[in-house]
Amino acid sequence: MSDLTINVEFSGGMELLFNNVRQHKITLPAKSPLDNSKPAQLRDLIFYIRDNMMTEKKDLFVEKDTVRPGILVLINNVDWELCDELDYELEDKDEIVFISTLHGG
Amino acid sequence: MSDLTINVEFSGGMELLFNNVRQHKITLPAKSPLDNSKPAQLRDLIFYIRDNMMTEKKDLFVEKDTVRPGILVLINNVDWELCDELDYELEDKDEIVFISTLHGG
Amino acid sequence: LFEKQNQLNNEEIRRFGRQLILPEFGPEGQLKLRNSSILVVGAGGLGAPAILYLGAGGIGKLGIVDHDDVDISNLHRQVIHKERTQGMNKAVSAMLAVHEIHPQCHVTPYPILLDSSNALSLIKQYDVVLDATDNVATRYLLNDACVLAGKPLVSGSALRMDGQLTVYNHNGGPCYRCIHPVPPPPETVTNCSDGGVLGVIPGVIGILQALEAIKIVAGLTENQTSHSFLIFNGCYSPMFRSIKLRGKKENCLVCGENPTITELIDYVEFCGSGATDKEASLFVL
Amino acid sequence: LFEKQNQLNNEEIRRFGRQLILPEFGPEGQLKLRNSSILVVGAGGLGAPAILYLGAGGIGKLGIVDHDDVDISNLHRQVIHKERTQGMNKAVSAMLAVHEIHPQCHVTPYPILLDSSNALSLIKQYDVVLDATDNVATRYLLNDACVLAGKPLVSGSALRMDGQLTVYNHNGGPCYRCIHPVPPPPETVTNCSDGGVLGVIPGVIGILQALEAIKIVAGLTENQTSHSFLIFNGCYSPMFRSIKLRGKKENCLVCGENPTITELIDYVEFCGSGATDKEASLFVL
Ligand SMILES: [Zn+2]
Ligand SMILES: [Zn+2]
Repeated sequence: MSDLTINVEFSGGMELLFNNVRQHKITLPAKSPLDNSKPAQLRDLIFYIRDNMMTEKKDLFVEKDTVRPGILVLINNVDWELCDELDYELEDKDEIVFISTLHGG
Repeated sequence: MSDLTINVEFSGGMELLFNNVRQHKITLPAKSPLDNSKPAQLRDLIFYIRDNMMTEKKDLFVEKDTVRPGILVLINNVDWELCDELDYELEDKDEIVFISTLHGG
Repeated sequence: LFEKQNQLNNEEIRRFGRQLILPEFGPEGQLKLRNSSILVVGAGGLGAPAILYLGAGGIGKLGIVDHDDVDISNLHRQVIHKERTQGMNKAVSAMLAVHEIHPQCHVTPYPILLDSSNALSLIKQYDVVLDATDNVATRYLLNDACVLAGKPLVSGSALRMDGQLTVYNHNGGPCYRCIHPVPPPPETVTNCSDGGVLGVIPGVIGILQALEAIKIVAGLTENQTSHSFLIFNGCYSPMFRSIKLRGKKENCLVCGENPTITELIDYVEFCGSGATDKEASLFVL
Repeated sequence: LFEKQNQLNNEEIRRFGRQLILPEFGPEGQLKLRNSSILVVGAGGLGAPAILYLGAGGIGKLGIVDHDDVDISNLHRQVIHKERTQGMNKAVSAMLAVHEIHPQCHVTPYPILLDSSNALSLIKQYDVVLDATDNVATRYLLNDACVLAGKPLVSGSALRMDGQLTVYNHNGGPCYRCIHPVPPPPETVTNCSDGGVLGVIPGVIGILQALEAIKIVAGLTENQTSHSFLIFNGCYSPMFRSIKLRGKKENCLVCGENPTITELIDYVEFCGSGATDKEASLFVL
C-alpha cells in the first residue's frame, strides 16, 4: 500500500483553525517525504496539515517543528508521549486527535 | 484456531449476579457446541455463561433461551439488534456487554 | 402567561450573554430556548439538576410533575430542595429554586401522580419531555404518551454508581418500546430507595438530560443521523460509553407501522408493579 | 469548629441513607466524607455544581475561594448563586447555598485572589483541591502548590461546548506540568467571558469534579493504576472520550526526581497573563 488514510480530529477549539470542521480524513504517502526509506511518521502528518490545510495562523498549530504548547496529541485514544510522539510511525486508519487544552470555567 | 477469547462485561447491576465482577475473559470453542459445523454464536456464549458461571438465579439472566427482558446486549459497542442478535457469529476478542436497564432516579 | 417573543429583551441579553456569543448557538438559539416549553417528570435526583440548568439556562416554560414531598433523605442528591422545603411538594419546592435564579421562567408545578388519565393532555402542552422518574410503569406511560403526542422523550436513569441516558422518539429514532418491547420481571427492578445511589450519579445524568433537551429545542440535533445510548459508571474506567442503538422498529406496538396501542393503557397491570410500590424487591438487581 | 468523628450521628444516617446502603460505599465511605476537607478554587460555572454536590453529599469541611462578586451574567450557569446574591462575593454566596441544603457542613469562604503568597498555606489545610478556575496562571499556581503540599488536584475546564477533566498528582500519576511543561502562548487562551459557554457544559464537568473528589476521599481510587483525561463535547458524538495519559515525568520541574521548583514562583510572569486579565484574546482559540 502506498497511501495511508488517517482520521484526524480537531477538538477543544482547534477546529476553529479548520473552518470549524472537527473530523478530517487525510490521505498521506506511506513513506516519509523527508526520508523515502522510512515509513510516514506523526511529524509528517503535522507538516502535511500545516502545509496543505492551513493558509494562515499556522503558528497557532505548529511552533519549532512540533505542535505549539497547549495542544495535546492523542494517538488512538492514548497520549502521544506513550507512543514515541513525533517519531510515531503512522498506520492506516489511525485516529489522531489534536486537542487544545481549555482553561475556562 | 479452535478457541475464541471473548471479553464479557456485566453492567447496570448484572455484575451482582457474578460476584460483583464486571469484566470477564471467557474462552469458548470456536465451533458451536449445538452444531459442530457452525461457528460459535452469541447464543452459545449466553448458554456458556448460564451453565458455567452461574449456580443460582439463572432466571435473572436467561429466560426462554435468550436474555430476560430488561437486559440489553451490546456487541463491540453496538446494540445487538443491529448484529443478528442470538445468531451473531462470535469473533476472537469481541467485547460483549450485558447491561441491565436502570429505572431509578 | 407564557407568550412567545420575537426577540430577546435587554435583561435576557445581559443574563445570557455568554451563550449569545457562542457561534453555534447565538441569539437565535437563546430565543428558541425562550420560546420553548419542557415538561420534567420527577423532581428527584435526576430532575433536580435538570430543572436547575433548564430554568437557569433560559427555557421559557417549565412544567414540573412530582406528587412526592421533600424528605431529609432526598437532600444528599436532590440539590434543588432545601432543609426549609422539607415536607413541601417537590414540584413546588423545585419551582421556588428556579425562581430564585431566574424569576422570569414560567414554571408550572403539577403535584400529581402521572397516570393514563392525565398524561396525554399534559404532555401535549410541552415541546419536549424529560423522564426523570424512578419506576418502570411510569417509563412506559411516558413513552407511549410521547409517541401518541409526537414529543421527544429525554430519558435518564440512575442507580448505585450507574447511570443511563437515551433520547427516544426523536429524529426518526426508536421509542422505549422499540428497545424494551417486554417489561422486565418486577423482581429484577430496583429503585434508588432500595438499591441506594451515590448522589452525584443522578446529578451527572440529570444535567446531561438538560443538555439533550436544550440541544433539541435549539435545533442542534437536526443533522443527527444515528441514535445512541449513553452508559455511565462513576467508579469504572472509562466512565462513559456511547452505544449505537437500533432504529425505530417497524413492528413496534406504539410507534411502528401498524400500532395496536393507540391510546394509553393500564401500565401498572402491564408492568406488574406501579409508581408508588415501596416494598423492597426480592433480588437486588 | 470542624472535628473528625468516629461515627455518623442519627441525623447523618437519615440524611445519607441512600449512600449508606451502597455496598461499595456504605457507612465507612460516608464517614470518610464526613471527616474530609476539600478546597474548591472558583465558585463559577465549574465550582457551582461541584460545591453543591460536595456540600449536599456529606463532605465535612469545604473551603471556597473566589474573589469575584455575583453578576447577572453568571446566573445562567453558576446555579449556586441567585438573583438576591447579586453583588455578593461568590464564595459567600456559595456558602449560603450549601447551608440551605446541609447546615452542618463546615464551609469557609475565602473572598481572595489566590497567589503565590497565600496558596500554599491554604491548600495545606485541605485533603483535596478542585481547580475550578478560569485562567492559565492560576492553574499552574494550583498545580505547583498541590505538588509541594502533596495534595491531589481535580482539574476541570470548560469553554463553548467543550469540557475537560483530569486528576493530577494522585496515585503516582502526572501533575499539570508533566503534561504541560510550557504554558500556551497567551494569544491562544480564551476564557468563558470572551469565548462564551453553554451553561450546562461547565455543569457537567463541575459535577464530575465533585465525583472524582468524593472517590478520592472515600478511598475508591486506591486500586486505580492508569491515569486518564476525559474529553467532553456537548454537541458531538460520542460526547465523552477517555484518554490514557502519560505517567509522572522524571524530569518534571516540580514533581520530577530533581525538582527545581521548590517554592511558588511568579505565575503571571511565567504565563504572560494573569488571573484578572479581562481583555479579549487576539485569536479566539
Ligand atoms: Zn417504538
Ligand atoms: Zn509533574
